[in-house]
Amino acid sequence: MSESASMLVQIIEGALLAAGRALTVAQLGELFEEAERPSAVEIREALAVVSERCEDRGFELCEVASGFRFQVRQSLSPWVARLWQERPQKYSRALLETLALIAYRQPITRGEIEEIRGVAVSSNIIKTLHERDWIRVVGHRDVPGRPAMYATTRQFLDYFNLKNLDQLPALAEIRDLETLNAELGFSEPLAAANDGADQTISADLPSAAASTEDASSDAGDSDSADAADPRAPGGAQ
Amino acid sequence: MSESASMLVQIIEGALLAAGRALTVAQLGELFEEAERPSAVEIREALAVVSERCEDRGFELCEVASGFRFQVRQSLSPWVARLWQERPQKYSRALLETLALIAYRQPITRGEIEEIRGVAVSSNIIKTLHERDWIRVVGHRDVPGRPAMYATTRQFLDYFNLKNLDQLPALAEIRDLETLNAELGFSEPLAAANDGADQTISADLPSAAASTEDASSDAGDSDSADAADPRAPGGAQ
Amino acid sequence: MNDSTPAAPATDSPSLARPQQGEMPFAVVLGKAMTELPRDLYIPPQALEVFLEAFEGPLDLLLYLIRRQNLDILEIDVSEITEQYMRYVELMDAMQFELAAEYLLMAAVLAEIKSRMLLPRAVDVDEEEEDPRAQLIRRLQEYERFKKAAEDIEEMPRLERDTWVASAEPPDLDRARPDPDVDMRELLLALSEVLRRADMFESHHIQREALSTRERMSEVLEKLSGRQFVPFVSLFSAREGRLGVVVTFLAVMELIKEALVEIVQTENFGPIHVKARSE
Repeated sequence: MSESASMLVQIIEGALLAAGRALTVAQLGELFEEAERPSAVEIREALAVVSERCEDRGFELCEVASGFRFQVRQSLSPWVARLWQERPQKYSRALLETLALIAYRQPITRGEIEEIRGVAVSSNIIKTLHERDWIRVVGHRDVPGRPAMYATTRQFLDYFNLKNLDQLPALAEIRDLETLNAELGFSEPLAAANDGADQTISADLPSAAASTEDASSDAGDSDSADAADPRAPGGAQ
Repeated sequence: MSESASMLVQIIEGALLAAGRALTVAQLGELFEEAERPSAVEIREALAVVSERCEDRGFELCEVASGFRFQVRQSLSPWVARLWQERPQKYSRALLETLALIAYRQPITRGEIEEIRGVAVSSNIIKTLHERDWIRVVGHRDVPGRPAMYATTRQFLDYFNLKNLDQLPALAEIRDLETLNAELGFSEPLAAANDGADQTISADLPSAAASTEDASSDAGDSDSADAADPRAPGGAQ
Repeated sequence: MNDSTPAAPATDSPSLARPQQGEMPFAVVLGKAMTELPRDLYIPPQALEVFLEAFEGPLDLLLYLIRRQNLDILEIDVSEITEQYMRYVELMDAMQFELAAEYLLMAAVLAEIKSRMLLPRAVDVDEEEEDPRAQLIRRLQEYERFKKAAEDIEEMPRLERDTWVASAEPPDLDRARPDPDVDMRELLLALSEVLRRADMFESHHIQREALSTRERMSEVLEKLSGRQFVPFVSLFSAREGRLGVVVTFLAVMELIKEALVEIVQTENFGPIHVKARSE
């Protein structure tokens, strides 16, 4: 490593620790006078070195939505957590389900959340999510009452150690209803239900569509008595 | 280094970085269940290892009154300081008026500026303009108190992208600016100019002179009562 | 309204307003911690509220009932589930009618499905209408996905619990504040403002020429500063041409007029020297 490259590595290490928050490659570049500013490629190379040097240490370099930051290794949390008297905050199931719906189905209105959960969403939950800066209003749906549409924020991604929404765990699969209908030997086709399923699928995140497709072929494979092509309805994707 | 010693080193590193403040040997010991608690000697040995491992890194382990903490190396201060660089503030109206008078009426004493402005000129303003290297003392008027006479500097001209004072917009143009000001609907001319500059003109200086000309001709076009050719004073470009 | 129900206005007690939205799924009932869902259908009346809080609503309760029978959602026996569900809802009803609105709605859905299943199927009737059973299944499936997603989110490593952002003491910083930007227009407006205030706007004219003279005045003064006498000719530069010479000359005249410089000639046609008055 050249001397200047080694210096760059040190500056990045120092800045990330002094900042105590994530910094983007661009923000790291701005630490330098314009004339001396390393390229984004050089900064990324230096970040790779920084990351390597964390091996076997109590901390590691992580990339989250807001950029790069040093984090204490998760394996150390049993000890490190003792630094704080208070237990970390527990979140209710209601809050987490609401958060999950906003994360996976954004932009989504409170009414839509209530429809899926089957119960009213308390204002306290929305307030807490706002206060934590995990959700924000991204617009209003053009229906009576113009309800606010919610989406998650970068702070949400940062807090949960994510670079982007794609990194959320994949949603559980929904088996294709048409296939199952045939499996269960119902005479009546469940056409309406299938329409509904299509709608919800298209609203999913990009990765969800793929898993739904997988699901339909799995279901088809598992039942050889199924004469009709089980993939046909799924092919509408 | 034994496995448990290596783990101890990692826990100490993680805890110091998570805390972001100094921790004493005793506090570090409290991270452990009583049964597993390392001795103070062991913790000090581990701290020595932590310290060694900081060699050639952007940070170092320091012992201060309240214990041990990681500190970003002082040598990195020029870069790290940019993380906290404050946004430039706006100059006060008093300063701008003083500067304008020095520019247009140089050489001029503080007393003369005060006479025109009708209020005292604070020493801070003179100091700020000196520090900015925009004004200089070119002599002293031979009157009681021998007050300093101020003039603008080359740096002043450079900043405003002027070759010489001739290129300062003529006072006649001010009338057009006033018109512009009124058109923009600003009630308080100067405060408005401060805000307006950011929005209406991209505030980058090389183009400032040109924009002023544009502004004046726009004002002229839109106001036919303005008989004089508004471009005439701008011809000095 | 059922007058016999304990008064629990929604505004007074948030925990009762939407019990299924409670922040804590389980609580202490009559000094006894509820750590598990009831195993059978009997729910002590005092525990109902807590029991309700354990569920996130009618869909959650249905899922629980289905799971308890070890059934796949797609295989639910609507009849049996409805029976069970209704018994829960009856309990709620006896306790606090208004708490159970969403549950009652679900009960109605279940009852409708059950009644439909009992009727002979007319193949070509109601083609347009969705099979309520399929709709229920879809809702249950959809809800279950997000129930699972919520569990996944709970498991995700997060700050302040599983990991912490590392920080260290910054070095001593020399925090130089950057200089403010000034637009030429601001300067002009400042000047116009101050002149107008001084009531000089109309009467005072500063000529373009005067400016270059004034600039030269500053320069001459600077040349003279700190020195006794400077040869008059040294103030001029041939490089500047005739115009430059004229401007310098005017500047010196102006300086003399303003009594800023002194001009000295010791003999006729001898060298002229200039001196700042105040030095």
